[in-house]
Amino acid sequence: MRLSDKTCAMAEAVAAIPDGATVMVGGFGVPGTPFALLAELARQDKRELTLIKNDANETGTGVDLLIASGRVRRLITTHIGLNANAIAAMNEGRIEVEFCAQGILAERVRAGGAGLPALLTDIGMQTELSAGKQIVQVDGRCLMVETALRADVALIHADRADPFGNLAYRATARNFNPPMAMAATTVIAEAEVLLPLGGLAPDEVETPGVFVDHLCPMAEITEEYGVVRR
Amino acid sequence: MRLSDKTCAMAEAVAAIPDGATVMVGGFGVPGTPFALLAELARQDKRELTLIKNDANETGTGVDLLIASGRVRRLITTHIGLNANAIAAMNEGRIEVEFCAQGILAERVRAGGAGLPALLTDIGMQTELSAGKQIVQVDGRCLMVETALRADVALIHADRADPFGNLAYRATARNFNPPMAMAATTVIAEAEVLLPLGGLAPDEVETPGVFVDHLCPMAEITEEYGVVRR
Amino acid sequence: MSADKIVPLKPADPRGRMVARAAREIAPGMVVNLGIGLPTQVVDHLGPDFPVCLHTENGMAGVGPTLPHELADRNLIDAGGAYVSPIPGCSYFDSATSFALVRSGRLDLTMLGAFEVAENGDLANWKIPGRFSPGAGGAIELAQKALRVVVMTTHCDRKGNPKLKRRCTLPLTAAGAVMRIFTDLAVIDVTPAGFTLRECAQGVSVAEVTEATGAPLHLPEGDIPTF
Amino acid sequence: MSADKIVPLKPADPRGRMVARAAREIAPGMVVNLGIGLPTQVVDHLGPDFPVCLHTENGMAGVGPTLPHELADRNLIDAGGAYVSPIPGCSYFDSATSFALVRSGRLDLTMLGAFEVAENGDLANWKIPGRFSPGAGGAIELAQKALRVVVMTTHCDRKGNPKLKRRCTLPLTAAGAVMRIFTDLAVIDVTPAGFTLRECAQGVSVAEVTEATGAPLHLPEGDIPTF
Repeated sequence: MRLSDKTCAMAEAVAAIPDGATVMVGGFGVPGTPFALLAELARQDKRELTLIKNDANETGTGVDLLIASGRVRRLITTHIGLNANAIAAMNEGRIEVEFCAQGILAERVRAGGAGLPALLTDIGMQTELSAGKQIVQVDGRCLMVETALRADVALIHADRADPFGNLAYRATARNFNPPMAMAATTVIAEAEVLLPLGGLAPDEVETPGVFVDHLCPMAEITEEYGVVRR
Repeated sequence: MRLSDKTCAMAEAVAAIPDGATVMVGGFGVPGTPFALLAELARQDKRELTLIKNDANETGTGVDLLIASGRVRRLITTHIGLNANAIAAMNEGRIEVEFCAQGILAERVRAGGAGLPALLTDIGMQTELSAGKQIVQVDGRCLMVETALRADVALIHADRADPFGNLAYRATARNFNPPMAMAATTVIAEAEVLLPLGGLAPDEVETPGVFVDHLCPMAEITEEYGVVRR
Repeated sequence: MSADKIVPLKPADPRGRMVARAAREIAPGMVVNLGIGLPTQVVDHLGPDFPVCLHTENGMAGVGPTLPHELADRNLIDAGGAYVSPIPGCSYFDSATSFALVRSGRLDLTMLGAFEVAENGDLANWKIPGRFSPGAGGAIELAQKALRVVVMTTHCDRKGNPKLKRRCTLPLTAAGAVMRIFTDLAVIDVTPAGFTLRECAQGVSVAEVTEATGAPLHLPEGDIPTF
Repeated sequence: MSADKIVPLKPADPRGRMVARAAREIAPGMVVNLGIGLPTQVVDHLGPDFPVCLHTENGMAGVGPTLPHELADRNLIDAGGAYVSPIPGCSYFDSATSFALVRSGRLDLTMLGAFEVAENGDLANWKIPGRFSPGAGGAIELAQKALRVVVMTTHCDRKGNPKLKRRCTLPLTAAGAVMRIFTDLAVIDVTPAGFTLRECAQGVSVAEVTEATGAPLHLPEGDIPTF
């Protein structure tokens, strides 16, 4: 028995994403954002996308490449304060934005990846985020139903990977990557370093390759991945 | 700023557990079972316990030390087939046993550790495990409510740890340890190796020390932790 | 069994043939969970170059052959308690992640044992009231959520009673879950019409299979191949 | 600010004093989340030997002082986007685990900014309809689930209007969450009776605090200490 090789060129992996797809994107600010995969998505001119991402990056980078060029129909997110562009697009009705509490976005994605249809929570109960949410009573307590999120595609940024798609992450570049890497029909991961099979110790794997469909080694770490000098 | 030291002798950590406590215990078979903490729990003669554990170990070891001596009132578990003692105690009504589907036990514990009151699932829907479970309709689909599990105390076995309580695990000795290490009011972890603060790389930590209350270095790896020759 | 044991690909005994035939159910690249007992023996029919990822629900993907005690790692077992070996690229994870994989559709195939299988695909394999009730472990999720669920079992129990029935009488593991059954006598599919015979074991006649099956057995047109 | 910058413990300016006073809210051994903006500056008042674990919701426990760009690790930021340093024993984790910690009662204290705080503890700090609506990020869970929630804010907004009110007029972050408020003028507790004055800033009179507060301010018996 041996484990299969899922390495794949970025252009090829991204080519299979149809217009209209729902796409989860890892990252919280710069760390963990798969800038290379996002650039390829923009280059291939995919349209009518629904994005699920913690934030909207900063103007001119990351998912803003897709938002600014009108390729995004809908965004499920927690905070877009660093992207004036995205806020304007939302205010002018050019994109539809659904806000989630940050930990509940993580849990909805995790539930999707764990094959659980929904979870119950009291988070946001007395805020406007509860508007329209189904309420159920459990043991006399009112709880909100938060449905699981799954996507057609997840775009993941990993630090190290092997050809089977086992992934490991660096520092705060984890954020939404591990839960999203479980929650899509097709999971595409870019990795800074590709190790041979067995090069990642089995105790060190954070996302088992079983969840990953395409592993795209990165040709270079471009400037967008670097320290932002504000 | 520095992180506090939570190292503690086993006898002292276990002494604070009251009779009647609900105790989560890591492990799936031998790997990951905190045999040393369990022996201390038996030695201190704690009684009327509710245990939450994947299995009941084998006759004469692990939680069977507590079951055979009549210290366990109730057991929430998935499979006790390797412990004839526990099966007899159940059949004779000496302990109350609640069976869960294995992954649902893991998710109920994880929900407890994640501060989520309950989750919705279709697992076990047409089996006798669904008896008495609350059903809710979400988007036209009938789902079962599985409530979160939390315990007064969790007993965890880790491979490596530091004084702040950061934990890392080995191979299939993970199993229920990581979710249980988040889901109790007091989390007590035994560790085979105690490293100095900073000795566990921050990328290598699997259970952040924030979740852990007492870290008990193990004096020796006794025979029960070894390979079982059946 | 040791990692380097050589197993004949066409075993002479009926059980060995059943296991060898079931092994051919595994397509290259699949993620597969082999249930405790007979299904685990399928490992011996998967060559060193065959691309497959074996999953064990206690928290490992990329399970290799079992090891004798003297070579065992005390922290590395499968869900049946056997000491297993790692293959390059394997990974370990906790029980929550292990079943996340099962429930979210990443497990292509599971092979399970059975007490009873009904013609509608119902499976009973975890409880015999009053006699055997150790708990279901991970069987419910495996049976309910693997993309393909096949059963491997002797055709009849020790008393000669058929395990393939119109309806299960024992508590269910999962309803309508089973798609194919490998026995010492035959390969049988669960179809909308009920049990449908696909293959007979060497030296076993269609009549014998029909006789040993506790529900109507549909015969497709044409010859029934032998395994 | 760099890791080795020396900050006076009794700053002369009112904001500096507010930050220094708020820092004393942190008891040894606490797990603390400092909100973006002013609360983050509390770090400068925690000595190298003070036992505390700072949490940042993007996935780190054991956050150290911020670093200048030339020393920064591109993969290591706090939730506000500042480049931070690791302290020995720190750990990194994903967003699901990060908020698991918050919701399950492992976060002892959070210090948040505010647009408005009501006398019943309601907090509004994420949205000004029609003007500012970037989303709440992690604020809702921090405010709803930290074991102790304190606010650090200027007493009045830029136009001189009180931020402490009878009722919030902006969309809530969490209801009844705030327990204590640190401002440039005073330390005020939210009690069953409403706002209760605990301390005044140096050179600020009780009358000035009462005047600047948009709801009744209860005065405990005895002297009001100064910070």
